[in-house]
This record gives sequence, structure tokens and C-alpha cells, in this order.
Amino acid sequence: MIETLLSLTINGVLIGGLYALAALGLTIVLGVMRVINVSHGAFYTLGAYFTFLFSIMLGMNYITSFLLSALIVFAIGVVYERILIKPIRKEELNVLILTFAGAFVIEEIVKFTFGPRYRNIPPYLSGTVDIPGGSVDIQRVLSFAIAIGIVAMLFIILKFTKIGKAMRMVAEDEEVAGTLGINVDRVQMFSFGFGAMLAASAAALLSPIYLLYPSMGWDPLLKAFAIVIFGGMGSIPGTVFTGIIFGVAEVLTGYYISPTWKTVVPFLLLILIISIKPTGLFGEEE
Amino acid sequence: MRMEKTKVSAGILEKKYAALIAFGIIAAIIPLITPSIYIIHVLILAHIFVIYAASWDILTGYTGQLNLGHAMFFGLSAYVVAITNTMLNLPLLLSTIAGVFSAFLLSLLVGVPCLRLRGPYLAITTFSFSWILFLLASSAMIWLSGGEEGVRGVKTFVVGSVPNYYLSLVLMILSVYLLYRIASSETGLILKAIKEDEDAAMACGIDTTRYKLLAFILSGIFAGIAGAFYAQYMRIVTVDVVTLELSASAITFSLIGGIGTIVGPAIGAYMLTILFEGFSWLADYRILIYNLIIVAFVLFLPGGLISLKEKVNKKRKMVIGNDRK
Amino acid sequence: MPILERNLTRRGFMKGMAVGAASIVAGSSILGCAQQTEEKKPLKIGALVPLSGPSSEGGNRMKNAFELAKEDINKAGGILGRNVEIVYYDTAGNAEKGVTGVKKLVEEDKVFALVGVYTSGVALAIADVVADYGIPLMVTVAASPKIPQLVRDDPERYKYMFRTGADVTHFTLNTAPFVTDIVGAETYYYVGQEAIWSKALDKVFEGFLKDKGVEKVGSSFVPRGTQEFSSIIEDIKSKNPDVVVSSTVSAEGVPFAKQYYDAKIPVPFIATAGVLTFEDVVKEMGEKGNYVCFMSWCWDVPFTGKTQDFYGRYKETYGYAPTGYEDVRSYDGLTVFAQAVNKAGSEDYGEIRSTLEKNRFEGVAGYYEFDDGHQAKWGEGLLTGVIGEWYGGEATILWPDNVKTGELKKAPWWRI
Amino acid sequence: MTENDFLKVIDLSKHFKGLKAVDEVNFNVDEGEFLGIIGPNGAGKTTLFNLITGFLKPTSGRIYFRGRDITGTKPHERVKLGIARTFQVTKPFRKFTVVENVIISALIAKKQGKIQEHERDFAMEVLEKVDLAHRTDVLAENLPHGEVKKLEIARALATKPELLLLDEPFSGLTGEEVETLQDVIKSIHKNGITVILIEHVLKACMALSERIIVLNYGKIIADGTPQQVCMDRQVIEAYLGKRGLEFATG
Repeated sequence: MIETLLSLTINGVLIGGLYALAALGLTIVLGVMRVINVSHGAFYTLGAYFTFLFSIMLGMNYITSFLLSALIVFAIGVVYERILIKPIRKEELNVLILTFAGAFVIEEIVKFTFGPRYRNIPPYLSGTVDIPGGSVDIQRVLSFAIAIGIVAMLFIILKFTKIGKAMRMVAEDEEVAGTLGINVDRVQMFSFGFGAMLAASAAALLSPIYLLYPSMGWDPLLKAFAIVIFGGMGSIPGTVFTGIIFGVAEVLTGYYISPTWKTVVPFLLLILIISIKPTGLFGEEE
Repeated sequence: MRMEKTKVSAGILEKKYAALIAFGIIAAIIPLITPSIYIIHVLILAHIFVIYAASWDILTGYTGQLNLGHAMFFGLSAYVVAITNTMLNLPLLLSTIAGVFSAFLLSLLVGVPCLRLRGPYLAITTFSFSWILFLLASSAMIWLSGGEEGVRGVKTFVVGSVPNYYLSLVLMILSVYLLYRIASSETGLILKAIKEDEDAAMACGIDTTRYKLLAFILSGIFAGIAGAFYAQYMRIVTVDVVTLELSASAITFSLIGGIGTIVGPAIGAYMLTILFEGFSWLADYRILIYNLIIVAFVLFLPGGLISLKEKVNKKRKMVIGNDRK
Repeated sequence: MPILERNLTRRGFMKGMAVGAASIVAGSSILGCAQQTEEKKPLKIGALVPLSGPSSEGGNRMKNAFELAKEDINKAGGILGRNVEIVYYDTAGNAEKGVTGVKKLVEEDKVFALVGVYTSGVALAIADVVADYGIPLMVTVAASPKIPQLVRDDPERYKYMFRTGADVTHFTLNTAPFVTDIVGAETYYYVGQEAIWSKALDKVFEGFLKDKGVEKVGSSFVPRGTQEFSSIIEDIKSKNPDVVVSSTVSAEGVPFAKQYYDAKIPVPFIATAGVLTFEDVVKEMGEKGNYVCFMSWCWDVPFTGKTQDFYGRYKETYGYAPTGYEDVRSYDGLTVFAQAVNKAGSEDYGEIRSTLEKNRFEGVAGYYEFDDGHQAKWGEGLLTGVIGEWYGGEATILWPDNVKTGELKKAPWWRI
Repeated sequence: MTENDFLKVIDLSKHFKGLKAVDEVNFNVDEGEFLGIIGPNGAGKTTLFNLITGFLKPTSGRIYFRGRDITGTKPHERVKLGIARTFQVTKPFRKFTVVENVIISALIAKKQGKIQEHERDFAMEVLEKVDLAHRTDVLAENLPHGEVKKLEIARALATKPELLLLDEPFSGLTGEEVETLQDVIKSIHKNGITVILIEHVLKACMALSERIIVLNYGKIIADGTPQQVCMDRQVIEAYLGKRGLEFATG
């Protein structure tokens, strides 16, 4: 009994770390640019397919494919922001619609490029790790470790680098940042690309465990929505914490209640939290 | 809420009625000049989506409360009509009332927690409500909703496409007219003030909570009307009535037509429903082209089609001279 | 004009109406442009397939098959001497679009018959519209038990609706030999999609196996497209069945198999058709595709004279193997219909119907006969299918005996 | 508590994450008074305003208006009672014309029976008072900064207030604009409206106010006539720092 619970929790934490990674990009874009990027899921899809392209179709090793795909999606994000988001950024609703339509455009382009069929990235590492109550795929453990590494790197970037500090300042107050000589446009462009890259990394890590298809990005997007708001928009510790909580909650609900309710529960919790504390669990009061 | 009488001068009145009558006549004779039930069918759907889009506009376009889950009102009403009509064997009229009433209740349920929320928090919370409904309908409660197979066998008020066409036409004109009247009244102005700046509106003495809730209710009820009509016309209700795509289409329709004008979203819904069908020969490429058009609109004509009219007017004014006041 | 005055007049509203009126005219002409004068030459068949959205994977495989079927029919002289032309309508798996599609195909394209339909929701939504038009519909994929039930309940109204797609009882009959004979299990666990057809399958399966003395020890249902299965894997472990039956036929099938593999559960699982029978998909799964057992509706073995020819040509044309269901049943649906019309020798729907009801037709997956629900019958000499197992991207056929290529390869961690 | 206490603030505090933005503040305002509130940046002036107008809920303490406890009431309810405000960062309805901006307030006032005439006429009247009548049909977003400030005041006036709270109305204005606005505010006060003015521009505040409260770190450090406040050591220290104090006192 207790072993099952332990095993479930470990599984939940492992997967939750990756959820957190997927949600972080959304949080950064929300924090720095104050726009909801519905294309975030599409960048996730792109990350998965680029990893597929490099590792399967071009036969590169997994790590190279992973890095290349993250870089390319970063570049795509930057271009996307420049051409599509920047001209309309002040209009929250327009950005929302544009990124929604943009997500479909990307999905369709992926469909026409790679075909609508299900694709797989074979395991990049095989074997299992023993845990109480069973074993878990070694890939999950490693992916989790990589995800945590990326999060740690993110902290360092935000805390110590010039661009990171600039991002935090823009997030705090765009106008003030502008008067302090920060190139707000460039910071936002970078943040958007960065957000896209985080989505792509999460996809590259998750897709060997899951499956690739053109509309695969919607599910992580919706999950990321819930995580970001639940944890408090723009709060990175909040997002990481909530991501992991969501992972655990999902696995536990799936086991103790039913697998169909596990998708509903996070959103119910979200509504509950937001009714009590309108800025999310870790969000600052306005 | 009390509606103030609008002041219209007699001269303009005739002109406007001419436009309305022209629309009425053309719309009314369409079934007589086309033998195609397909065209009639698409137009019926267009009528339904016109109500749906206009009802979204009163909450988001006028009041600025970003609603990302508008399909929930439409969908819940449609499901309640279908379920009460087929499983409880309620008469269709009662089912319809139950459906619209359920949309009203949902608007309260969603509206109340949303009153304190702003920006992305509000947007994602409204989305969450609709997403929960989708998850319930598509998987967690398929014993009731039938999941993807849906609830079949809803009765209809009138049989056949042409009678449904006229019924939907009347319903559409009535709904849009009512919404437009509300939007053009003092109430509408107050809603718009809330959209412009909520704090300033409060400082003006506006009970923003009450008006926001009113907007939620109006929006929910009219979307509920659209959903109820949809259920009885389609005679089957599947998860398609609560999808993310349907919620998004309320926004798309409105943007293309012109947000915050009621008439704009109505035109947007009408044209896009027809356009989307007109694109059916594109088969696989349809979704791609459709979305590219939307992207282009957001970038190049964010005011929607209705802003074209203003641009033309401005030009005309410049030619005639500014002596119209 | 300032907002207030603009708001306090009805001008905008009326003008809007005028624009609306203009767009009606424009719209009618857009819709009308697809209209063509009906010529005697090609015979149009309307195909309802999801070409976009989450079902597009299956929809595209259906389209592949329809294209091959069209080629073959036309090569053999067409239908009643007329060449076949297929008009596709993308339903996106959406019921409303399905209904619109039927109206478009019938009214605008004047199609002779309809084929296709991937999801049950679309099939059930269009059933009445199709019945009102009185036009034949060959359902080639959607598996809801409600579809033949409609025909049984009201054979007069749904007289032209047939299905070459499988029924849930067929899923059961085709999968049960694995549980009872190959594994010799006493208990089993069922994993299904949270959908009406899968729940129905669960019931039929349970009843069928109970009679054979096999007990169900647990079940789980997941929403279509689920990616994370940790909780279900735990549940399976704790229920400790002798075998797992999984009807995770869509996108969720692959993650399920991968995670099942990683958990080293000591018993095999069998996938009831779907994604785990796709050669290209399983090959890409690498080692995690090993020991995956499956039931497939068709295979590259001589079920009929057409089978291997179809498999060869499909692979050659599209670069990957057919799945045995979406594609084969769609190909069969259209070719069976063509055979029936030619046999009836008339375009009269009544005669086509009775020809379909009374005769036996050769397809790729076997021979087709239709029961009182206009459902293609299962059975020896008709339609059966195969049970197989993947290893190293190659499948070994375990059942039935006449096409068997080997024995069950046991994974080192299995206890059976 | 007596009926003739106009505005009474008792032990009012507001904490943000441990930071005491307003800390146990007590003061009274008499009807017809002109009170100035000054203090360095971050002293809690705007927070205090938000508490009095109901835009923020206090952590502790009470607020009475005309003897009535209004601590828990909402902003619009306070407007109804006669408390109006402007914002430091102006918040005009940008897509509305000047007159529409004011009509909004007038509409509500009319619904509450505060005014009898047609809301548009009343709005025009108010615009006249703040010297904006010539701009009636200009969109608010096209107004220069100085006129937006006036518009905000007009909007507040159209709610028919008894107490008007002005949050830094002079900030960012040119010298000339300051002078005209000063006259406008003076005349408002003359018409019998009690005014509380937060101001960073000390000169204007000193010129207008009858009494001045000085806030520093959320606490009242001085309360008296402009002359008294000017002489206060603590005030000078708060504004100029220790060094400045030494400099000022020699």
C-alpha cells in the first residue's frame, strides 16, 4: 500500500518536473510581455518534430538533436515575435487570436511536412531504475534531471546575467525599464524565443516517452495554462512547484479516483484557488 | 437593467430602415431562389453563429472581460436541451427553457468568481470552466453526454430546412437587435467604460461588479439561446459544441467583423461561416488557409471589417468637408 | 462620430444589416461556384474523412485507400461503365461538419453514394440526414454498436446504410483466442478509451470470456490521446492479472505500450487493432515495440486473392504499410459497393441494397456478407483477422493456424 | 463619534508583504476644509487615498464619513456617499470623447438622484467649470497631459461629491498649466467642496491648503498649517535627509 503510494509519487514528481519545464516558457512570456501565447503548444510540437528530424531522419545522436532543435525553435520564436507579435503586442486580445491561429498554421505546416502519421523517437537510453514498489524508466529520471538542470540554469540567467536582469526589470515595469536604457523590444524578443525554446526542450525530453503527431501540442499547452495561473503568473518558483504538484496530483487521482478525472481535477483546483486567491498560489497581490 | 430610449432623428431613420428592409427581403427570398438545402443549411448555421458571436461581444467586446470559453454557454444549453428532451422526455419548449436557464446559471457560476479577476487570470479561468465542461462531456461523464457519439434524437420545433431557416432568421435578427439596443443604451456606455478602465469606472461611481455580472448573464443567455436552437436543429449534440475551437471561433468571428460593435461580430460570423464552407474544396488545406487569413486580419485590419466602413466614411467626409455636424 | 452618439443611434445596426445582406449574395455565389452541371460521364462518390485535426492520421489513411480503390475500379471498367470520381469532404471529426459535408456532397456535387466516416459521432450525426436524402452510405471505419442498431431498429428508414467497419463483438471474437488459447489466462485486465464503443467492447468481452471461465480483475478507461499511464500501470500491477487487453487504439496506444514495457509487468498485453498494429509506428518504437501483441483485422497474408496485391501496392505508393483497418476496410467499402452496383446492373438504390444484402463480396480483408443490421459479418471464410506479436519491428503471426508463422516469444520477465 | 465629524480616520494601517505602507494613521477632516497631504516618494500617500476611497482594504483601522463607518464599503458606494477622487496616473476613458468621459459620472449621479438636469447638460456645466468646454468632442486619448488632468477632475466633479481627493494633479504640468489648474481647484473649493490634495509639488500645495499633513514611512510626522509644517524639523529631515537638515538649519 505504502509502496504503491511511494511509487506513484515518484512517478508524479518525475513527470511533474517536465510539466514545469513546459509551463516555464509560458510563464516567462506572460511575465515579461504580458501576453498569453497560445502558440506555446505549437512550439512544443516543433521541438518534438525537430528532434525527430535530427535524430531519426538525419541520424544524429540524441543530445545533438536536442540542442539543435532547441536552438532552431529559439530562432523561430524570435522571428515569430518580430514579425507577428511585436506590431500588435499592446492589444492583448489580438495577440491571443493571432497566436491561436498561428498555432493552427504551425500544426498544419507540420502535418504537411512530416505527414499526419504518428511518429516516434526511440528511447535514447534504455534500462530502468529501481524504486520502492517497482521500477521507472531511466529516461524519465534523466529527463527529470535535465529539466531540473535547465530550471537551475534559468535561475542563474535571470539572477546574474545582463539579459536576465533586463528581463526581470521589463517584467517589473516596462516603462521604467525603458527609461533606464533597457532595449525593451529586444528583451521581449529574446524572452519570447526563450519561452519557445523551453517548450521545445520539454517536448524533446517527453517525446521519447510519448508519441509525436501534429496536434500533440494542445494538451501540454492547456496543462501549462493551468500550472501558470495556479502557481501565480510570472512566478518561477511557483510554476516549478505547481508543475510538480500537478504531476503528483494527476498520477494520484488517476490511481485513486479514475484516469478520466485526472485531467479534470487540475482545472477544478485551479478554479478553486483562483476564487480564493485571485492571483494564484504564488502570485503577488496587485 | 433599464434601457433608455434612443434618440433618432426622422431623416436618418428612414435610411436605416431601408438597409434593414433590404437585408430582410434578400434574406427572406433566398430559400425561394435557391433549391439547395446545403446553402440553406450553411445559412442557418451562420444565423446561429451570428447570435453566438454577438453574445460573446457584449461581455468581451463591450465590457472587456476576456472570455476564452464562450462555447460553455452554447454547449451547456445544447446539452441540457438534448438530454432533457430525449432522456427526460420533456416537451421541446420546456427543454429549451431549461437549456437557456442552465446557460444563465452557468453565467452566474462563472461570473461570480471572475468578478475579482483581471487580464490573463480571467482569460484562463473562463477557459478552464469551458475546458472542464469539455472534459466532462468528452470523457468523464459520457454516460450522460454520450461522449463523441453524443445525444441523438432531439425533437425539432419545425421540420425541414426552410422553416428552420426562417425561424433562425427571425431569432437572429431579434437577438442581434436586442443586444444592439442594450449596447447602444446607457448600460452599453457604462459597460464600455468598464472596458476602458475599471478603476476609473469605479471612481465614477459605477458598481462594476453588478454591471460585469450583468454582462456575463446577457452573454450567457444569448449564447444559450443559440445553443438551444442548434440542438433542436441539428437533432444531435456531440462534444463539438464545447470544444476549444468553438470558443475560439467566437473570438475570431468578432475580430474579423470588428470587436465591440455587436454588428461587427454578427457580420464576421455570417461571412466566415459561409467562407469556411466556401473553402471546403480546399480539403486538407482548408484549416491552413483559413487560419492564415485570420493572421492577416489581425495584422492588417485589427479593427475588423466594420472599421473599413469607418475608413471609407472618413475619406468621404474629407471629400465632402466637415459640415455634417 | 463620438462613441456616445454613435451608440445612441441605430445607424450602425442597420448598416451592418445591409453589409450582411450583401454578403448573403456573395456567399451564395461562393457556395454555388462548386456547383457543376451534371454530366453523364464520371460517377461521383462522396467521401467523408477527417483530413485535419486529431483524427487526420486515420483520415489520411482512409484517403490513401480510397484513391487505390478508385484506380482499381476504374481499371476494371468503372461502375456500370462509368468512371468513378471521389469528392472528399474534410469533416475534421466534427459532427456538424459531417452533416454539412453530406448536404454539400449531395446537393452540390450530386454524388451517387457516400463512403467513409472515421468517428462514430459523425456517423450517428449524419445517419438521419443521409436517410432523409435516401442515398447509400458505406461506413468504413466508425465502430459504434449503435450504427447497425439503427438499421435493426428501423430497417426501412436506414435501408441504404451499410458498414464494412468492424463491430465491437468482432473485436471480442478476434481477440479472445489470445486470452484463452495462446496465453491460457484465467484472469484479465481491460484498458480502454473513455468512449461508448470501448465501454461496449468491455461489456461484450467480459460476458464472452466469463463463459469461458476467464475472470475480469480490473479495468481502466482513459480519454483518447492520453499520454501518461503511470497510475494505470500501478493499478495493473496491484490487480495482478494473467493478461491485459488494451483497446487504446489511437494516439494513447503507443505511450501505453512504452510505459507498460518499462514497468516490466510480468504478463503480456494485447492491443485490439489500432495504432499498435501499424508497422511504421512500431518500428520507430525501437526495443519498446518488442513483445507487443496485437489483433489486426488484416495482414499481408493471402486472406483472399486481393490481399497481398493490395499490401504491395499500398506500400509502394505511400512508402509505409497499411494498417489493416482504416485503409483496408475503406478500400473494401468502396470496392464492395462498386461490385454490388455492377452486379445489380442498375443505379437503382433498392436493387443495390438487395444485392448487398443477399450476396457475398470479395475484399482485401476477406469476404463480405451483411447481416440484418447491414453490418459486415465476422467469421471463418468471411472476415476474421490475425493475432500477432512484434519483435525487432517484425511481426510473427500467432493465430489463426492457417496463416500462423510462429509461436509466442516470451519476454524474460513474463511469468506465463 | 458625532454627526458633524466629516471624515475621520482612526488607526488606519495597510501592510504589503510586511511593508507598512500606512501605519496607524489618525486624522480628521472638517467639512469645507482644504487639506494637503505631502511626503516623500513612497511615504504612503496614494495608499492612504486608496484606503479612503475604498480601492484598497485596510489591514486594520476604521474610516468614518459623516459619522458613518465606511471601512468595508466599495469604491462606488463611497462615490454615492459623496467621496470622489482622481488618479495619480491618469485613467481617462481613452476611446471616449471628453464629454462622454464626464457623462459617465453624470449618468450615475442622475440615477442616484443627485442631479436633476439632463446628464449631458450637466456634463457640459462641469466641463465649463474646469475650463474644458471647448474640447467637448475630442477623444480623450488625443488630449494633452494638462487637459487630461482637468478631465479627471471634471469626471470626479460630475459625481457631485462633497469630498474630493486629488492625487497629484500638478505632476508633469508646465508652470502655466499649474497656475490655471490651481485656479480651477480653488474655485471648486470655494463652491463648498471639501478637498484633500496629495502633492509632490510643494509650492502649489502650500498655496492651496489650509492645513497640511506630512507622511513619512506610512506615519504622520506633522499636522498643521503650511507655515507650521514648513518649520518642522522632522519634515525637513524627511524631505532633505539629515545632511539637508544640517544645511537648512545651518
